[in-house]
Amino acid sequence: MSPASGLSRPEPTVAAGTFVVDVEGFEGPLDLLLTLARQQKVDLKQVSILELADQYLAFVAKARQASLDLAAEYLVMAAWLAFLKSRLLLPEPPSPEEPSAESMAEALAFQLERLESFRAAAARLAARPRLGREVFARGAPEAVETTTVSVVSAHLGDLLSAYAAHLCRREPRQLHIAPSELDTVAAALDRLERLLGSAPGWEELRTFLPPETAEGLRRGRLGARATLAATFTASLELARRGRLRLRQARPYGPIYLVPAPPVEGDTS
Amino acid sequence: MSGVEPLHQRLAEAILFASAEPVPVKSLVDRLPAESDVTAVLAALEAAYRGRGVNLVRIGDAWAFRTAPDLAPLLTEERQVQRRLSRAAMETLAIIAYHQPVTRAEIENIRGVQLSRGTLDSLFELGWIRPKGRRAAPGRPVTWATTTAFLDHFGLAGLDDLPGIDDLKAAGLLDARPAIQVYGNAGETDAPDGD
Amino acid sequence: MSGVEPLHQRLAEAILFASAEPVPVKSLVDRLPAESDVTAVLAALEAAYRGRGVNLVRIGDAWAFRTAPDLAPLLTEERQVQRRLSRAAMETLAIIAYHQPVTRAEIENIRGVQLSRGTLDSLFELGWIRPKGRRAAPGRPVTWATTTAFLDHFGLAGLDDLPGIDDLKAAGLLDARPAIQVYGNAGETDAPDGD
Repeated sequence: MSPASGLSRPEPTVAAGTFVVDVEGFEGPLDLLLTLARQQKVDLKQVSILELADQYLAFVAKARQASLDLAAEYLVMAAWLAFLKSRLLLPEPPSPEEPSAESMAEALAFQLERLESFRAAAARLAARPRLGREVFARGAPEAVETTTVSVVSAHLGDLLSAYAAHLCRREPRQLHIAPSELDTVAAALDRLERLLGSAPGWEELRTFLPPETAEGLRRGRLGARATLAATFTASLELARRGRLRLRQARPYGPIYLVPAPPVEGDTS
Repeated sequence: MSGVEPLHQRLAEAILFASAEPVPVKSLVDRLPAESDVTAVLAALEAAYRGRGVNLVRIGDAWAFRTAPDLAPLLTEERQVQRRLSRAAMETLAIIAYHQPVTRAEIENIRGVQLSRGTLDSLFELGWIRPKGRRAAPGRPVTWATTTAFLDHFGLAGLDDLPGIDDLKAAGLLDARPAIQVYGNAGETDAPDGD
Repeated sequence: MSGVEPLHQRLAEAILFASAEPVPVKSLVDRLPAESDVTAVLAALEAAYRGRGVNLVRIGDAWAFRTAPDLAPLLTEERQVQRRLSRAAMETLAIIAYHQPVTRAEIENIRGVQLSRGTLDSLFELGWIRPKGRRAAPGRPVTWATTTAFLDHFGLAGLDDLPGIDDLKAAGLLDARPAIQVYGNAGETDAPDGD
């Protein structure tokens, strides 16, 4: 029902012939109605709605005569008032869905009174001593100094672990490092020399590893990998001593070794 | 100055005096020594400054020192240049103040005209109104209410202090009554108040 | 308040209150009614605010209200910030706790590193350590011990409550396994299972 074009509300002031319609001062049809009602010079409660409807319709008629482009909301109100007027003049049996003409008139009167009251309230509010105009706040507010107090959060657990960490770092000085369980090159040399005698020809390096190493290698165990590395280092050492020969077909390929024929003068 | 501990009163005086903004009672309670009776301190201070050039005034749940309103004509030099509020904006502000919480549609219904685009925005930017919640009605429209800054600006101790509010209430003008259905959204007017 | 005209005093009070800057006497002379005795007004105001939470103070040729200086410590707002103690400070504190009384040089010797400048200071400021006496050694160095506040903070009834080294071991805090074994075991568990 409300005019969809809320974007522009024309507020024309147009002089047409001798009749001047000034809509500029009005804030919508209710405001216009209120002004007209005040012209009745009676208490708003006693205002004649019928008379008011006539005045409004006459106003709108004059405005249209003057080819004034009235906002749609004024015309909607005019239509509603014309309807109200007809209902007030020609009472029909009330239908259960529609409000009676009297209650419609009453609602309009209430709205006018309410609008006027809020107008008055707004005026009284505007007349109050205002901050920065009549009443003033402290001109030189003093900033409250904020001090930041840092609160240290530490628990006994923190203290103990700090001490424990300190003890741990200190301990290696007195600590006897446990013998490593990793295979050494010396052990690998012993093992390789021992096994080499039984090798009939070229054998892969892996066959000289202890039996449990294969499983360890498959699992990626450090001990097994250390044994493999030690055995390889031992094979290089024995090759250097001329005790065996090594062969590898391609990079990363399997390494084969074969006992070298004994050399004259080798005592070991 | 009654039986209020002088140090507490001096401290409250200094805190209130140091601030240009109203100081919430809660903040005073936090900042005064635990044993102090903040209500008594405020009452003693208010009495001490009554009739002076500067008064201690209540603004909602807060207190502030403000120059005495009767000195206004003599204090012109401090006057700040203020944008004049349009009649529409002032009326809208009054409707929100007296009728809060209130939706945009309800304001439009009371004024019988659509709110122009910037009206609520400008009141909001002034810090005088704030969205308060949503109405339990179709579309769940936002409701508006006034702020402490509004009370401060108009020198009101609280909403009860709004001029003529008792008369408006007594006349039933703040009741949600069926209004004429000329304008849209009128249905919202009938929705129960309170969020 | 002497024979000063009350309105003049109220007006001066309001002007001084509302001004952003200290108000020069000359400016007060200009703004108070011609017949007013500005000197007497200022003297009366100054006296009225003496000993209060706010004082009227002279700043050169101008006057301004200022909160009373003695209230400054009470007007500051404390904001607490949680802070963690550095690892070095915590370890130093632990060493003092376990080895007290102990000198700075001894702490450095025990930790195997020099103490950075602020470590003892910060522990002292926290109230957790105190100088206990002097070591009968060349230079008579100060010895440090923990305080009651230290015991309170860490919830200890006394120094005897500090867990012993055996307790630390039992709690698993002293893991003295050689690093290589730790590594070896880790290698085993972390390795992907065989195909």
